[in-house]
Amino acid sequence: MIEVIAATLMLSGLIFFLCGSIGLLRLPDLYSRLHALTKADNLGLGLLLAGLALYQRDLLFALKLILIWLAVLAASSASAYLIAQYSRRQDTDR
Amino acid sequence: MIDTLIWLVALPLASALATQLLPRYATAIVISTAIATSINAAALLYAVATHGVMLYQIGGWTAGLGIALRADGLSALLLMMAAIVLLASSIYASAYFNDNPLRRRFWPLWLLLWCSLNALLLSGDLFNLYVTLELLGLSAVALASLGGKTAALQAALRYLLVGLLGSMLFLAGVTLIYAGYGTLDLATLSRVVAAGPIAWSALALMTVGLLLKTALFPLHFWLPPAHGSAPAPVSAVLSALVVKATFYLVMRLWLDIFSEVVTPQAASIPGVLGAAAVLWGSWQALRAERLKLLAAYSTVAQLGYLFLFFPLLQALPAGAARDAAMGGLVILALTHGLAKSGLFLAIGIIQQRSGHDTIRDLDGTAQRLPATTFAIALSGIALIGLPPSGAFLGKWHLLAAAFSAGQWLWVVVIMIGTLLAAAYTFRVLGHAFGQQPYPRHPVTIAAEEWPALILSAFATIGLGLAGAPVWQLLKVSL
Amino acid sequence: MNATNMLFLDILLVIALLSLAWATLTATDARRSVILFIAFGLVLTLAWARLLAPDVALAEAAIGAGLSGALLLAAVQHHPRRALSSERQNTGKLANEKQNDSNPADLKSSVAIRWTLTLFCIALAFVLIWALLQALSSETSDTLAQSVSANLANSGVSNPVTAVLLNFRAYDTLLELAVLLTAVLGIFALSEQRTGYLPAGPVFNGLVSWLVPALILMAGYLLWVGAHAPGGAFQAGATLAAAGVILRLAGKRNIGLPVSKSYLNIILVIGSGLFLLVGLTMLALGRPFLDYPPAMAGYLILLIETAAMISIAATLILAFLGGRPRNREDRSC
Amino acid sequence: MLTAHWLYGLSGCLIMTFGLRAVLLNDSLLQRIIALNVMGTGVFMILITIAYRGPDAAPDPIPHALVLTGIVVAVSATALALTLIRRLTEEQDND
Repeated sequence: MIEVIAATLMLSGLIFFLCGSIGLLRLPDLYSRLHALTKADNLGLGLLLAGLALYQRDLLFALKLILIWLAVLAASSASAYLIAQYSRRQDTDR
Repeated sequence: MIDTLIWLVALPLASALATQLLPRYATAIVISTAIATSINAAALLYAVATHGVMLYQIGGWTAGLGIALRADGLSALLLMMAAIVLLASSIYASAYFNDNPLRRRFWPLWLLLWCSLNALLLSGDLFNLYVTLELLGLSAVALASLGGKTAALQAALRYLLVGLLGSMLFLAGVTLIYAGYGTLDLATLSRVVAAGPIAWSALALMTVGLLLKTALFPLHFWLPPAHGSAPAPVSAVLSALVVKATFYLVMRLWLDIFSEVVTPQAASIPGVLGAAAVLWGSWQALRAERLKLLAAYSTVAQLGYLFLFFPLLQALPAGAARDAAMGGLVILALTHGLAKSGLFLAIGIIQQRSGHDTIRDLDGTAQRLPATTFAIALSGIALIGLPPSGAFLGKWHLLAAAFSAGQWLWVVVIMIGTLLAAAYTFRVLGHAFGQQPYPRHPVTIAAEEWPALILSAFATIGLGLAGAPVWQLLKVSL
Repeated sequence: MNATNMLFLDILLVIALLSLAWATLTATDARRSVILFIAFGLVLTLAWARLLAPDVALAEAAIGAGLSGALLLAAVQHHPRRALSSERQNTGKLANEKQNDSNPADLKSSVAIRWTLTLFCIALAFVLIWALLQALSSETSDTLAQSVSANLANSGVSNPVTAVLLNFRAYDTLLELAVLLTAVLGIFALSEQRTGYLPAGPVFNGLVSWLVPALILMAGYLLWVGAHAPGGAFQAGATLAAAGVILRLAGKRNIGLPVSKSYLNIILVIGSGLFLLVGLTMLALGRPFLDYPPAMAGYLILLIETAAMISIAATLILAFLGGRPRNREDRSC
Repeated sequence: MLTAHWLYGLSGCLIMTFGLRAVLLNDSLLQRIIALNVMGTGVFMILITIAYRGPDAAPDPIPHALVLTGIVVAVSATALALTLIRRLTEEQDND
């Protein structure tokens, strides 16, 4: 039963990743690409890690995964903000 | 006494760190290190002559698991030459960089270069050789670019890229060796290596990498600008020692460790390239407009002579004739090292004194700088190979080996190369002795002129008249 | 994971690596090349981990992809136009500097040379593969790896890679620290540091204020754990350097390096200096160079690694700064 | 011989020769330096591959140590080369 839930979580995580990647490739400008990528991937990673944690059923392992997720969240949101800010400054300079 | 080996590496390294920390005392540190390391090298030479091959296992681990330092006659002789050249050049450099702010940048890199040269000549481990090659390459590039303008930086950058490519190819060869034989220790390798795809391709990769760094024709394109635009003491060491160090490795691989693997066809490749280098390098030296470029192209040619020995040594059976030829090769390499460093130091004096090194405008140099001109003449004698220079002995044995191996083609190349060398030397001297009455003291800048003079004199007279021990020492081999 | 899944992963990794390498090398734009190179490094990290080389994977992530990437990105950032210019154009400026030699840059334009070199590379690839397959299929003796594990107990550490790096082949590592020192001294001789970056905004500052302490903590952990698990001075030094790079990007002054020239020199020299000192002390005690007494080996290795970490971090940060620190305080560009 | 040996050994050789080709033929100095790094990575890959002894056996630590050394040497050389390029472009701008 738990394995089915874990598999569902991971699979849905992968779908979010897929959406994010399609967005990166298809969307017209930088801001919408960033939007697609960071939002979808952060959620996707969270689901994937939740699935993995369930699958392993190990508390320490799950804690490590949560730590990884938090680190990625912080890094990706900050870097997305920086990229967007840099791009906006370039645009206004022009 | 056996600690000599490790001190030859550790002392220059320790002094490099000390000069970085205490720049005020740098000159004193360097000169005392230079003297101590020269004494060390002499002690090693003596020890090798009396006790045979020297071995030092670092960390107390047996070679293979750990890294061993080894010295035989060949490496001890080259270490001694390096010590003489570097001692003289250090004294020269202390005057050359007298009040120059570059001095505090120069000394640590200079000692790191010395450390890497000694480490390379002593190393008995293939991967350790790769590390020493990189240390040598980076310190040489940093020194060559010192205080340089666009042309020098460009030359240094190309030198760096070529050097990195060379060491990467070398490392690829080392990787294949480890994959095939499971060892990095040179002595173990020479016992287990066998002809086959692994040995051939590893040797080919390592050799191409090393030849790129040794600047054998047609891989020499980077050498003239790099050696021609570096500060004078750096040029001296680059031409005399740095290319020799990689040449030493080629020799070690082809004539020692892989000697069972090398076929006559393979050995003729370096021979042919060497012949082309002799002709092309000498011709370009004759056409050069600047003294430093002339000296750099002459290095390309002189390295060519060394490679002419390869097919001959391969063809000669082990015995007296081969030993004689081997001695000729080593004495030619030693003579070139001493003579070329003397020549570059002398050119540096001319460049500093007259602000240029254009050969056409050298008139009156003999009157203004008689000792320097004498040094150029002496090193010229050694480069041509006139008696009593060591190069005369070297070429004599080269010719003898060519006759006894029945390979006549090389004789022609040696003759033409010698004539061209005579032509470019006399071209310089002709201009230097041009009439301009301007009598002065024979020696004007003692700290710069004596080293140049002594190195050239050593090459011409010292090695020529007292070269016999070289053969004796070469009998001590790994 | 079963064998089929592993094979699938292997094939995926190899295809990704080969195509990233190819794309890195054939990109027409230098900036694109750099970014692809960083991606290549990250995928490579996975491959190292897959091949049971976690020490190398850590080093690759921190140094190979991380710091090399930062160095390269800084290089394209500061000279976007010139970094792209070819050597041919550069040598064109030297028309007055007459060179007798044929310039290889001129030759490169010729199609024949291009094809000859390409064919040469293809031939080389075949020879390499041939020799490597020969080597891998021959039953090589495993004596070295066996003697490493046999002597591991006497080495002072239980991570075999650290044992090789800091005990069995410590001499290599000493010379490697000398290589790092040479590079930084060469950089000092060439140029002064670049002008700084703009001070960071609140979001970036917020990230920096917890990322930098975390990185310092992680460096300390990596240093300590290297004795018995993947990690060590190089990974730790690179992590510290990454903290420095982040501080630099956030526009912070001095980024934790001392202002005084002599303190800076001490930091640069301490890695190789202490290593050498330990080696020579053994000599003074009548042992071979770098032969630690087994009882002390663990402590000595930790001491050497700590000093090495400091020098490595300082060297890498200074390499990122691009030269010797200015005496004046940074003015932002 | 394992499948992993085949796959990774082969790609190590290929990556090295890709890199070599780019070092020889690329015009941009910066890209040449990247190519040298890629070439080095190919060699490192061969080393790591020969260290691998299968999923359950401990790998040979010596090539791992060699690659660690190689990575550090490569980053040192890259840093020096990049500074040289920067200084060169500055000099040319001054000319």
